[in-house]
This record gives sequence, structure tokens and C-alpha cells, in this order.
Amino acid sequence: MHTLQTPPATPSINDLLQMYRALWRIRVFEGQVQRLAAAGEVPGFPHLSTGQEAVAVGVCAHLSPQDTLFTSHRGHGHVLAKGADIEATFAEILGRETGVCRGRGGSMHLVDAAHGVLGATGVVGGNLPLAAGAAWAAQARGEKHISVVFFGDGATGAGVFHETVNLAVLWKLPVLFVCENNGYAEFTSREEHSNVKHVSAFAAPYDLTAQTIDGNDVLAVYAAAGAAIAQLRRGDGPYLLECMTYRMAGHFVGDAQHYRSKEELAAVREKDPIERLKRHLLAQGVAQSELDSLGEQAKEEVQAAVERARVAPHPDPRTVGEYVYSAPSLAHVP
Amino acid sequence: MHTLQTPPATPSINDLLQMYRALWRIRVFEGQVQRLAAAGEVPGFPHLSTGQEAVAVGVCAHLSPQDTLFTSHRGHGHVLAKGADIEATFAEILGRETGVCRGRGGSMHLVDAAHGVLGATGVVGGNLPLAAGAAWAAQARGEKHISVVFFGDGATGAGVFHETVNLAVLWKLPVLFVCENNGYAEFTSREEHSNVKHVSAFAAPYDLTAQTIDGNDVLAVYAAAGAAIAQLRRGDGPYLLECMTYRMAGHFVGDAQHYRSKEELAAVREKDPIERLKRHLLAQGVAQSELDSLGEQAKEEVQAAVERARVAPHPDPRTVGEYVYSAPSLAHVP
Amino acid sequence: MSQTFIEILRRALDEELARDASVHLLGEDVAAGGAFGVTRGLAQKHGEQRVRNTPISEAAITGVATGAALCGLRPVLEIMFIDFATLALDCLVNQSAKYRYMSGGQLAVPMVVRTQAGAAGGAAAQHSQSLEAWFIHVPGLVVVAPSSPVEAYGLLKSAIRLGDPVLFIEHKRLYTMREDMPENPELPPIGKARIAREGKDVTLIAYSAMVNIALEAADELARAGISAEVLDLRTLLPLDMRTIAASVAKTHRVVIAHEAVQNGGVGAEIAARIGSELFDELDAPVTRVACPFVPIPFAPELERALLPGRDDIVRAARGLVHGQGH
Amino acid sequence: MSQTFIEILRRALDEELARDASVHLLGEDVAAGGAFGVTRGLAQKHGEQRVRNTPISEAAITGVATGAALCGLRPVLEIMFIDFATLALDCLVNQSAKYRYMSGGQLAVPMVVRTQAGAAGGAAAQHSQSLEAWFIHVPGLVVVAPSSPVEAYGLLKSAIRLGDPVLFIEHKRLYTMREDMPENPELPPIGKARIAREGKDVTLIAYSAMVNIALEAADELARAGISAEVLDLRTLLPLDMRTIAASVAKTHRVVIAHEAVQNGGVGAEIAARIGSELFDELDAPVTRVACPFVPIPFAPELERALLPGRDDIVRAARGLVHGQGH
Ligand SMILES: Cc1ncc(C[n+]2csc(CCOP(=O)(O)OP(=O)(O)O)c2C)c(N)n1
Ligand SMILES: Cc1ncc(C[n+]2csc(CCOP(=O)(O)OP(=O)(O)O)c2C)c(N)n1
Ligand SMILES: [Mg+2]
Ligand SMILES: [Mg+2]
Repeated sequence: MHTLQTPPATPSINDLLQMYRALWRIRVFEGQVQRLAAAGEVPGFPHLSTGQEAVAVGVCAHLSPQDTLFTSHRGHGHVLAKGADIEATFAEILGRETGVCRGRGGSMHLVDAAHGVLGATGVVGGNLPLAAGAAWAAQARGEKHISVVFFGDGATGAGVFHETVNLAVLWKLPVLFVCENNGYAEFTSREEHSNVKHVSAFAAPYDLTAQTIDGNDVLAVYAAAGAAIAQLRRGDGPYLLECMTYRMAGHFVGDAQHYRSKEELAAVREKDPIERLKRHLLAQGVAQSELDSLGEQAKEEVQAAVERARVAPHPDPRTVGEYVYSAPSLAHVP
Repeated sequence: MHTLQTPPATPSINDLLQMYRALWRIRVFEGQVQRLAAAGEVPGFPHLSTGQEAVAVGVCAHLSPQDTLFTSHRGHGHVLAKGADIEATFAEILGRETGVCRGRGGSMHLVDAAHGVLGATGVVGGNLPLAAGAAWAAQARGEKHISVVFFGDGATGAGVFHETVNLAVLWKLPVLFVCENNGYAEFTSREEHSNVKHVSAFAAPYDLTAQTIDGNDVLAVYAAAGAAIAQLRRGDGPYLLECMTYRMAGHFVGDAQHYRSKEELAAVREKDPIERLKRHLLAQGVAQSELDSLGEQAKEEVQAAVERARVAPHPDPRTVGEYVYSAPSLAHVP
Repeated sequence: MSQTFIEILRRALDEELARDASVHLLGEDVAAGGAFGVTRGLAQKHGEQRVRNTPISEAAITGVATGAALCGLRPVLEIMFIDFATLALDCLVNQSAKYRYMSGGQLAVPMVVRTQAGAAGGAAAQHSQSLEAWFIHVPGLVVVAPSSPVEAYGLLKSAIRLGDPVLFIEHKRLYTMREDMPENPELPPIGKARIAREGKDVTLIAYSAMVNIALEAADELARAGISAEVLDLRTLLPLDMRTIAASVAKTHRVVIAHEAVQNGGVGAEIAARIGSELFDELDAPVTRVACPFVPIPFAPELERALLPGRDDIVRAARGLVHGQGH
Repeated sequence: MSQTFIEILRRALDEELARDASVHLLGEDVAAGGAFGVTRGLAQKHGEQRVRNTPISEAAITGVATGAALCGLRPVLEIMFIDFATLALDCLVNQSAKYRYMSGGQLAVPMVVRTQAGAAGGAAAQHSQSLEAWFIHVPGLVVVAPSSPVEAYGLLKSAIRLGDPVLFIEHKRLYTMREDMPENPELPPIGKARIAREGKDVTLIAYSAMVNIALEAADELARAGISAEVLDLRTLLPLDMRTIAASVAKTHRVVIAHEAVQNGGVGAEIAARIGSELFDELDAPVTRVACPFVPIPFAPELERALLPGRDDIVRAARGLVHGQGH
């Protein structure tokens, strides 16, 4: 496992306040998904990123709209942190015509091309080579932007993770592999999935630069991601960033979580990334009131967007057959 | 990469003479395949193991018929070293009714269940999880025998290699992974396939015991395999043995080998495992004449078997539909 | 007292684990009960060695199950969604299905791959597919798709005991369906269809969750004075043409209904065989009711608009009986 | 002067690489010319950045091609044998095919997957399959299967320029087929079948290498006074029913021939559609000539016994014309 070459970037207080608000945005957003899912307003089975927000925020703080992002089944936070419109994202999760994918994709297949969100996959590991491919396209065109892919620790059980890492290293692709190691794959703990405790350990054989950090510390994520992305932009090849984190919610909305003890869940709350940034900012002399109002602003911003999404129109059933092919002539298949 | 726990087994002179003959058996066998393939007598596109015989012989010297073996597209040598009948094996490669698979399988799909040869695959990497499964069956039944799988360095590009290693370690399966690293995958060198020079390097993250050895030195293979198999029989989990070797022939019979220089091919001949064992035995005081006669015996033994195989009956076309299902009632599909 | 599809499947697995020591379960989270709870409690009862959790490695676990089957275990592998069977196809198609043949009869692969398929409630494009048609195109495989809890109970047991690689497809909408277990349920033979309802005017051929929809359609048709016979194929490979022929000889009209997209679906093979083998029996063209050629959308109203339903079958059957549609 | 299928394919790739900077080739050994020599010399001419070798990682390279296509490259991926496409299906089916739909039209996957299929000379069970039927069952994909070098030239160019994920299937037996390149060859549109030979008594529908066998059968039938029309489908998805209908309206008899196993094959879909859409046009049942339901054996005499040939088509056509067979 390598350590950082370049000194960690240090965010200004203002940057941190932005991130604080961004963390709250995701937290509130996921809370609304949970609430409405419980109320039966959300189709499918959404997976929440509650507790893992610092990874999304700390990494995406370094990205431009041209940088491409791929995420997984647990991608709401990444998409928001990348700049996708809150209302359009929520509308997609509700399956509305105003959703980013016009209600065709849903929670597990969020795409917002205008903001560089090129996709999410419901098949674990399936997003990894796509991100490498986007990086290849940038490399082939001599463009300077990079590709980022977020995935869970369970995805390292999938062969395509290893295939993709091998190819990315071989081709020196500007792709950042961000693993959110939350210690579980569905109901099964990491120990039962693999003898390999840290995902970053997979990097060594390839001479892939990698680091394991505390993914609940947004400052640590910001610093590590900054250094990693700097390396990528220099054209020095891929980077694997493992962020140790915790999922405060169930695997999906409705998961009874029999596999986790009360104590464990309590301990998880201790590590809440929002609380930790708050403590840091208070120590830096930021007023409690300012932080509270930032939280409030995020809450209002999201809730307003959610309410607009809830009253947005549903897709027209007559349009169900659109977007299958490039040309109508190809689409005439019964 | 770990080193051996147990002292290397030391073969007796007699063991070595057996191995010398076994090496010649494979060498002559492959020579006959090449000769008859060139003459158009061999269907398909056989892949020869010429130059890699020491791996097959050194490993299989430790195996009983109950131990299961899986090999790849380059498996003639492994199958013979495991004890399969020479004539039935050659007959299979000729597609005859007397072949081990009654001519249904061919060079890339050799099976000889009676000798524990449970299969070969034409799909690179496909044999690895099958071998792990055979090991699981032994473990589940509390049997002491082990499972061995031979594969090439190119197979480490396939995701299923990594999936299988992870599972084998997790389940502590008695499976020996034997990689024949001959530096090429078809026409492309290892360097172009992976940034990982040594396949054994993949073991470290899993805490899988692994070793890289000179695969053209049958003594080294015998010793390393002996120690590895001892560990397996103790129930201490899987082992990865990387054998550095060279393919003296083309990727398949007919390969023009534009991708290798005359010098490289000459250097390869320098490393001939048969020559090396011969030098060792002469140094041990074995008479040249004895070695020559062993070579001669192998040659005659194989050539006689080949000639019998060549005149063996072809499969009856009317039986083409047999062996698809367990019961005729299931097989009535037009 | 009635039980759900999931509970009855669990009972079948429990009994097979108890009956035969060579039966082993494996799959992602199966020791924790599985994503849908089918295997709940089985690891505790039969041991974690018999009911094993696996990593997210569809390719490897299918290979491991196949290798174990070659050595005489009878693995029952759970692939959580048939959409993920795409990751297991090399092994299933190139190895499991062909092993008996390629080895000239030396080896067999007595294995069952349980998987879950179909669309419901916004599972969206990658968790809703019906891909059974791929598997009926592969010599050496057997494909079973039960239509009810009790059917699933017997068919799963028959599949586990068969001796060939079986793809066992469970429709997610059936998981909550309830039925009473009969005293001593018979085990339906693999390869035999079932007449779910007798009729004389038109034959409705269906399988999996579509059987119940076909039965509803038959009720509706009865009200319109049309007597529909409903066939539950149960096994898609091999196909029970004898039962189909007997029904067509009686009704001379056929509607084939499945949830999979029509193009290249199982219905195509059935229609083609009826068209060639029973040409002179047909009074009207064989009609297929299936999903239009579109991925499954997320939004419920789009999903609903796409999926074939009772009314589509009724309309097709009426068309045939009243001579419309051709 | 005539050229082989391989040489003409190479020319098409060479010209597309020169025409459009977004076209890139990737696959195992493609920079070294590829396993069959199709890409020989292209890396030297267009650079290793445009013609890239890959590791043996079918899943990842299909994903990499798809991701690059999402960003506007036009990757042409070589999957050495269609048997190995089993390793790429998650990406092809769950991602490449559905991307345009799942994104609500925001993104597209302009990608061609070239692959090689079919049985010849003892390639055996894992290197001989014809699996095109799986792909016509997947909304979002396009499937092309050329029957000759010149056809392949135009169809490959049309496929590269299309803007959808295209599976381009090359039959190994066609690789050595020679043809003269016309002066300025037209590019056949995707989705349009071709009348390979005009006739009036019976329609022979085929694609890929089976077209040439159907043409031989037509010669043989002509000697027996039967005028056979031969259709070369060229595109299997979408199917050109208009051309098929026009021919059937003329001949009223149909034989569908392909090398893939019959059960669940492309012929099933074609037969089913003719049976329902052209029911009243048919004077005889649609007959399929295909491979029996058996894996491809290694031994040449077994392989030969299994593969459908000219005589099978002739027999089927005679049966229809002389009213046998039903
Ligand atoms: C190939 C595949 N197998 C199984 C599943 C079912 N599944 C959905 S999420 C999940 C666990 C993923 O764990 P991890 O990658 O750690 O992500 P996390 O859910 O912890 O964020 C599984 C097994 C899937 N979606 N894809
Ligand atoms: C999945 C898959 N992809 C591609 C091929 C074509 N192929 C056959 S052998 C081979 C090279 C294998 O290299 P390696 O594993 O090192 O074995 P070696 O031939 O060197 O013994 C390839 C790419 C294949 N058989 N299977
Ligand atoms: Mg996880
Ligand atoms: Mg090699």
C-alpha cells in the first residue's frame, strides 16, 4: 500500500462550510427517501447512503462537471455531491417524468449526463469497467478530465473488479477507484466475504497506488482524494482509495438488520461524519448558530425540492416504448 | 509471498528415473500430436505442452488416482502424468471411439474419471472454480484427497481466477493452484497482459500460501509440490504454486510465432527440462546408456500406443445424440 | 393452514437436506436466510457446512457448484436474480450443460440453480428480466418454472433428484402466493405439463406467474361463453408437446402467454412447433401474448403499461374464437 | 482480384479507422493481428492507441468499450469466439443494451462487438456454438450476421456508424471465402434482408454461412424443377418481416435454415411470426432445418452428422412442395 506523494490539500473554512451543507443535503435527502418509501411512495427498493456521506462529499469536491462519475446501487449521495439537481434526482427516485431519466431508470440507475453522472448499476461491480472506459475515452482524446467510480467492499468479490484494475493499470487510465468499505455486503459481514480485510491490499500486486482512510472524516477524504486526483490529472495512472465507513441505515429501506446488534448500531452513530465535521468546525471557532442555519438551509432546500418532485407528473404510459433504439426503423420489433 | 514450511521431499534416484521417463513420454506424445496434426490427422487446433513437461510430472508424482485434476487447453501432459492411458488419450485427440471421451471431447476437453482427470476447459479460467468445487466435495465428505488445477499465466486476467482464490481461501479448500507461467498468452507477452510479473504476487492480499519456482527444474517442482500438497492434506487450506516455464512449441500447432525471435527460441531450448534432469542424473552417476534406454522405452511405448490409436474405430454417427441427458425422456428435443 | 411460496420452498429444501447428505445449499447470504428469506433457519438446522454463504462471485460459485456436482454432491445454488445469471453463463453453458456429453458419459452435473425472475413494483431494468428463453437453447440443461407454491415444492424436489443441471426459476410475484400443502404431495415428473383448467374452445399455454393470469383470463372468457383450457408447462426444457398436442387437437386455437419479451421468447419455440407439428389442427393462427420489446422501466405506470395481463390474453383468445386477428 | 472474408473485413476496419478518429479497436491479440488475422497490420498503421491489445478479460473489456462508447468513442471490440461472449453478457445485456433506455435517452452506446461463431473442423463443444438467438431476445441490441465477404464489408461499416450496440457475427467457415470487391460497394442498411436468389415455389430463409448452403440447395432443387427463392436475412434483430412477407406471398411455402440448435433458435421466432402474420398465405407448415439438440462433438464424423446441410434443406423443401411432411 503506497502513501501520498503530494501534500494533502487543505480546505478553507468556507470550503468546509460548503461541505457541511452538502453532507446535510444528502442526509436529509436520504431521510426523505426513507420516509416516503415507508409510506409506499417510492417504487422498488432504494438503498440509502446515510452515514457514508463524507466519501461522496470529500471526493466530489474535487470534480468538475466534465469529470465523469459512475456509482452503484447506493448512489444517491454521489449523484447529489456531483451536482445533480436535487428535485430531478428525487423525481427519478419517485419515477416521475421530470426525473433525470424521465422515470425510466430509478434509484439504482441514476444518470445525469449534464453533470457528468454517467450511470449507476444494480449489478455489483458492473460499473467498474464502464468507468475505466470513460477514462479511456478521455485519454484517447487527450482530454484532462478524469473518471471516478464508487463501489462497495462486496464488489471486490466480483471478478470484474480485478479485471478492471489490471486493465486500468496496464493502460494507465485516469480512473479513481473509490471503495466505500462499510463492512457489509447485504446481511453478511466482510469477514464472511473475504479473507482480505482491506480492499487497498488488492492494489499491491499491480503496483497500483492505493490508500485506506477514515471515510467518515470528510477532511481526510478531501485530502486523500485531492492528492489522488492530482496524480490522475498528471496522467500518472489510476488510484484506489478505500474509505472505511458505516452504513447507518439498513441494506435497503425495510431491512430489519437482525445481523447487527444494538451496540454495533449505537457505535456507528458515534462515528457520524456530520457530527465529526461539526465538532471540527466548532473547534475552529465557527458559531453553533451558523452551523445550525446551514443544516436548516439544506433541510429546507431538500424538502422544498422533494415536495415539488412529489407533485411532478408521472410518465405517460404511451411513451413506454421510447429510447430503445437510435432510429424508429430499428424499434419495430413486436 | 510465503516460503515453504516443510522441508522439501527428496526423491530417490529411482523416483527420478521414473520422472525422466515420464517427461519423455509427454515429449514424444506431443511430438506425435504435432506430426499427425501437420499431416492433417488431428481435428481441431491442439495446444502442445512441449517444454513445460516438468510441471506436470513434478506435481503429479505426488497424486493418487483419488486426487482430482483439472487442466486447461494445454493439458495433454497433465493428463498423462496423472496416469491416463496413453492410447485412450491419443485416441481422444484423434477423435476416435476408443478415446477417453469416446471422441466427443477432444484435445481441449480430456476427461478420464477413473484416473481422477475430471476435466479440461477451452475457456481460459473456467477450470479454476470447478477444481475448487471438487475440493469442496472432498472437504464436505471428510475425505483426505485433494484437487489440483493447472492453468496459464493469462488466466489471471480472467476475473474468475480472483473469485476462485478468494472463495478457496475463505473456505480453506484443499485445492492446489498450479500456474504455468510461460510468459505468453497466445501471441502477447505477459508484460502486455499485466503489470504483475509474478502470479504468486496475487496471493499476498488473501494470505494464501504461494511460491514461485523454476518450472523447468523437475526437482524444484517435485519438492515444492510435495510441500504444498502436504499442507493441503493437513487441511491447512489452498496453495498457489507458480512455475516459471517456457513453451517450446507455438501457441497451437501451426502458429508461425512471428512474435518470438530466433534468439528467444534458442534460449528456450537451453532451458529444456529433460536436458536438465539428464545432466543432474549423469552427475548422480547414472549411466548415459540407462538414460538413453529410458528415453527409448518411452518413445516406443508412446509410438506403439499412437499407432494403435490411429487404427482405432471412428465413432458411429448414429450415436451422436447420446450422453446429453441422464434419461432418454429428457432427450427428445428436436 | 396455508403457507406462502417462500415457506413451501423452504420446506422442500429442508426435507431434501434431511433426506440426502449430498444435498448442499450455497449462494449469497443463504446462511443468513437469503435475500428473500427462502433459506431462513436452514443453516442453523443443517449446519453452515451444508448451507454456505458465498462472496458476490456468481461465476465462481456456479463453477464451484458444478465441480462439486461432478464429484457427487447435489448442490442447490441460489442466484439472487436471473439478471445476474449473465455472470454465470460461461460455466452453466460451456461446462455444466456439456459435461456429460464432452466426457462421453463419464461424468454428470446433478445441480439445481434456483433463481428469481420477473417484474414487480419498480425493480427496474436490471432486476426484472425473464430470460428463460436463453436456457431452452442450451442442450444439456433442464428448465423448470413453477406456477404455485405446491407445484414449486414438488418440482424443486424432482429437480434436486434428477441428475442433470436444472435452472429453477421462481417468479418474484409468486413469493407471497399462499396455498395449503396437501397431506402427501406427489412430486410432478420433470418434463410433464399440467392441465390447470379444462376447456374446449381455446388453449391458453402459460408458465410461472403467467399461469394465474391465464386462469383469470379463463374465468373472464367463461363469462363471455368461451371455454378456455389452461396448460401450465411447468418444464420449459424439455417441452411436453404431447400434452400440448392433445389440447390443441381439442380446441384448435392457441394463445401462448409469457412475461418475457416476445421476440425470441419461449413462446416462439412453442408456436413454431405447433405450427409445424399441428398445422392441420389449427383453425386460427397461434397468438402470442408477451412483453413488448422494451427493457423494464422503473416507473410503475410504465411497468404496468408494458407487462402483459389478463385482458391481453382475453382479447387474444376472443380474437381467435371470433375469427378476428387473421 | 478476389479477396478473402478476412481481407475484406480488414479493409472495412482500416477504412473506418481512417474515416473517423473516434473508431477504436480492442480485443485479445488484436494489435498482433488477432487470432484469425482480421486486424493484421492495423496497429502498425493506425497506432497501438487505436488498436489495443487487452488481457483475457471479456467482462472488463466489454465494459470498457461500453463506457468509452458512452463518452462518444466508437469502439469495435473483438470477442474471439461467441462461446466467450458468455463472459460479457452482464455488460452487454444489463448495461450496453439498456443504457439509452435507462437514461431516458441521455446516453447511447455506439459500439460493435465483432465475434466469430459456428462449427468447423473439430473446434469442439466450447468453440463451435451459434448463440445468436440469445441476443435477439434483448431489447436495445442489434444483431448482424453477414453471409459473404462483400456483405460483411458493407454491414460492418453500417454497424460501426449506427449508434447502437451491435453484435456482429462472423462464421468461421466464411473466413476463407473469396469474392471480388465491387468498385464502389454500397453499404446495406441495418435491418434490411436481401433476396440472394429469386424463386417462386418455396422460400428458403437463411443467414450467415447457411445462405451459401441454401443457395446450393436451390441449385439442387432447380434440377428437380423446384424454383426456390433464397433470402439472406443479414440482420437478425430487427427482423425484416416486410421482405419475408413479400416472398411468402409469392411462394406460400417456407423453409428456415440455421446452424444453431433448433430449440429456441432464431428460426423459432421467424416461424412464429410467419405463422401468425402470414397464416392465410401458407400452403404448408413452416419447416425448420437446424442442428439437433446436442452439443457440438469433437470427432469430425460426429460433427458432420450433426450439422444441417444442403440435403436437409432440399429434403425439407421437396417435402413442402410435394405436400409431404404434413
Ligand atoms: C452481481 C450481483 N450479485 C448480487 C447482487 C445483490 N446485491 C445487491 S447489493 C449487494 C451487496 C453489495 O455489497 P457492497 O458492494 O459492499 O455494497 P454496499 O451494499 O455495502 O454499499 C448484493 C449482494 C447484485 N446486485 N449483483
Ligand atoms: C475466455 C477466453 N478468452 C480467450 C480465449 C482464447 N485463448 C485460448 S488460449 C489463450 C491464451 C492463454 O494464455 P495462458 O493462460 O497463459 O495459457 P498458455 O496458452 O500460455 O498455456 C487465449 C487468449 C479463451 N480460450 N478463453
Ligand atoms: Mg459493503
Ligand atoms: Mg501463458
